Amino acid sequence: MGITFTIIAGLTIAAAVAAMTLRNLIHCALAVAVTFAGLAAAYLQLDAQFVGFAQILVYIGAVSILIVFAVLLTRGGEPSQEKVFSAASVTGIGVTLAVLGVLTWAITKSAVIQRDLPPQPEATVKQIGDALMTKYVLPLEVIGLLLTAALIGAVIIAMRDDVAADVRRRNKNSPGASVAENPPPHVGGYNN
Amino acid sequence: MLGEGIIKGMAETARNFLGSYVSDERLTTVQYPEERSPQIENARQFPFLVFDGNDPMAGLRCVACQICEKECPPKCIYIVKSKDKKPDYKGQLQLYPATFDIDLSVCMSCQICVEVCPFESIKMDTEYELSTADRFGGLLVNKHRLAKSNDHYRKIHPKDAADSDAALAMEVAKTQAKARAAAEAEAKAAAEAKAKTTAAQPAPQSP
Amino acid sequence: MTPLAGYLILSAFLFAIGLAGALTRRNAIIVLIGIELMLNAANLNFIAFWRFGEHPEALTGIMFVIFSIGVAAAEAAVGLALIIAIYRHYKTTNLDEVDSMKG
Amino acid sequence: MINGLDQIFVTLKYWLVGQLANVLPASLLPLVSVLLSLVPILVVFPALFAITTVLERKGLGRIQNRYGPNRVGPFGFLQFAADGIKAIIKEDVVPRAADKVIHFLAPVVLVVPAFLVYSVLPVGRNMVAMDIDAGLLFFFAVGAASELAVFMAGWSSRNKYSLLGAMRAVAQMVSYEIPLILSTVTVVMIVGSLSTVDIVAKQSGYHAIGLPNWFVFTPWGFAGFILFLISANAEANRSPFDMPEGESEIIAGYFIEYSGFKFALFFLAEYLGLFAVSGLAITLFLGGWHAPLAALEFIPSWVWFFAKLLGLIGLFIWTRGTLPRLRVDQLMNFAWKFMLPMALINLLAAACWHLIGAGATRWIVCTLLVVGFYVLLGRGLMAGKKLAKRVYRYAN
Repeated sequence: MGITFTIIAGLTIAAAVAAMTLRNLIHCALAVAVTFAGLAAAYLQLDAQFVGFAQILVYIGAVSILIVFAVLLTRGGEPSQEKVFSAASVTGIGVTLAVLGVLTWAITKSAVIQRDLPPQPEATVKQIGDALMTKYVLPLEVIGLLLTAALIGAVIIAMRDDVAADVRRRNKNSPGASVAENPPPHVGGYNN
Repeated sequence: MLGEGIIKGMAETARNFLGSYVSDERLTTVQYPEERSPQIENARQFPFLVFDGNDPMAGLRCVACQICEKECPPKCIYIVKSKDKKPDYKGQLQLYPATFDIDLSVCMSCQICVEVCPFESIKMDTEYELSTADRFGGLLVNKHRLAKSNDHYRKIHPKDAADSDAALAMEVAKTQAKARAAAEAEAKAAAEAKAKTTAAQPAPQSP
Repeated sequence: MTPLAGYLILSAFLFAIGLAGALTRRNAIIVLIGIELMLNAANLNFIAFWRFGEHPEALTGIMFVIFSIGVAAAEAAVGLALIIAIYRHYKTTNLDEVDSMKG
Repeated sequence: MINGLDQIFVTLKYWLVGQLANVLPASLLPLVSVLLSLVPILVVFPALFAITTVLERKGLGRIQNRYGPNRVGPFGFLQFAADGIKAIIKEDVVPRAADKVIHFLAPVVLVVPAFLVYSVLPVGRNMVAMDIDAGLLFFFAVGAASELAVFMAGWSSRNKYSLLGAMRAVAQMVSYEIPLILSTVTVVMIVGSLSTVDIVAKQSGYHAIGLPNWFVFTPWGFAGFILFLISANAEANRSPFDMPEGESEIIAGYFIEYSGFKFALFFLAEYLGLFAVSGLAITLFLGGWHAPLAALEFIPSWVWFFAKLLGLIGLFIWTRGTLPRLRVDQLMNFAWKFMLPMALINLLAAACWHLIGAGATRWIVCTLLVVGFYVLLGRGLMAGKKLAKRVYRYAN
């Protein structure tokens, strides 16, 4: 086990622990971004370039930003004085330790870990693209559908109630007209 | 069509860009320390104190009435009255400011001190190169630095200075006329008193 | 210890940390972060087994992780939208206080 | 001789590595090789930043009929040195309420990705620091990290303006990343590779009429180039998309509470980002380091790259001098109602181009698709708007 892996693993676990224990939610979000970066580095170490970069692009570029926005929208940015851990924390810790114990036991007892590192496999972007378009084309389409549904669903769930009612009323009155096309009139008669 | 305005704007700026190299008349700025653009007629920066004659301290018009100190909105003027008196331009004995400080870092150039001064003694200067390395002391100006001659005022604001001179001259003339009238009245009274003593009869009240 | 065990142990620890956070923290956003961590731990397992497996040319591990990242992104978007909706309704993101279904 | 000049830096590097091989142990040689590839990046692009600041100020000055900086050095070209010295010797102020660690980390996290992205840009023949299979993905993945840095800077300052600026910047960068990547995907579709070197190699050669084989000279390539430039302008937070900084409303946005050298780092990162996206635009659409005419190929390839880079920088400066700042709602409307549909249609056009095969048909089909949709979209967006001079109802 190389020194690079040790550093990456240490950083990742430390950041994960920080993300789960810090009081300030923004600090948690930034720490979890470090965890994601550490995981991307681990993927790169495992010669999975495409997945590593996709991990950075999606998790650091999008999910972390989303979390940060959610924290700010729910006013979690200010440090609160109330308790960090919930009432059931003792049970939670117990369950966690049990899971960790079982996992560690399974890993150390397994015969798979005796395997040595095979030669570097070929996983070029071209191969991945070909596989996505042939063998895995159905899952790809399903993922596309899922993402579209999630996009629309997230917009509708997060839409304010009054805006939603507004849209409904407008649609009843004039079909096809939406909020964005009819902004409220400005005082200054200023057209953009 | 969408984007048409952008093309037009880009052409306009390109014309400016190239034109500024071709004709110097397009360039609107001046190269400051070497060239200066002339100041406008009513330019004003910070106040100064006007004095008459050659001696700044003796000719100071200010009589330490403290009206400007009270009226100053940011309270940047500080005046201490003198213990003794000195004659002013009319020859009357008046107080004078023992201390007259203006903090230019506080002053906002509103000109209210000039408006309220009944003695035409504080005016606005056009001097603007006042930057100094001393952050606190350098901009606290005392009466020695504030005092500037009436000639200076005539130079920077000729029209206002003429008005102010006329007003002062009128004041002087009024004072002199009054003095003359008083002197005449006194002379008349003296003459009447003499006549009374000689004629021994009551004289009418002098106006 | 072989490298594979190192990656598996790292993954197990991440999973446990995520689980602990999801079970013990009171804030809904942190719970969501914990779930994301668990998903990521599983992804690391996929990549590690793909790299050390017998048929890396099959790309199954990589494909699984790519789809998993897609699902996780959708999950985060919907989850955070739900949290915002809950916040708007209850004025809190504290899960202990969002208990109107409690019998 | 021609080839020697073209490859002079590559030869120099191998010669240096060869010389060092006699001195250093063999295990250090890969490290030395990497360092020799990175040091030029760390020197050349900050130097370009220094030159660009002066050029930008002079250019903007001329656009506004002024001289611009003309005091320090000949024609003011040493102004950057004066600015740099000033930035270094200034006091470094950290707000008392600030989150000290994050406040310190933000400029570092911003500058490191800004430098990292250059490692996949081919600046000349055989001159790329890192030819990786997923080069474009690397570029965008690393670039995405800067959003988090911007947020860190804005949030840790504990200033409402900086937080507002950071939120605006992040929202803007996320929105414009979509058309940016979609306009890149067209090129990826045609080339069939994410490697920047392959993309440049595909654009070698010349048309029959003498035009180079660049992607910008195709209907989808031209539309993609324009879309890419607009999105790049927004990604780099430059005028007219500079609401995150908006001096008149939120003073300086997310770096309001930074001073001295940290402020200079923000400035550097902003310009490095601009050069990087310009370099990517050159790589994707303007033929990378290829000469525009066959007769001009004797000029070294890296000269061509930097000439094109300077040209694009000039274009950005010109736009900055021309267009006023947008409003936030205008910016978002533009991103989602114009850029995104246009990029999607462009993707369709590129697919048609790929499927129809060489000939006049694909030119006609692609041009009609792109231009027709552009006109329709423009009409649709302008339909409800009565464009007129601004009136002040109450003031009059």
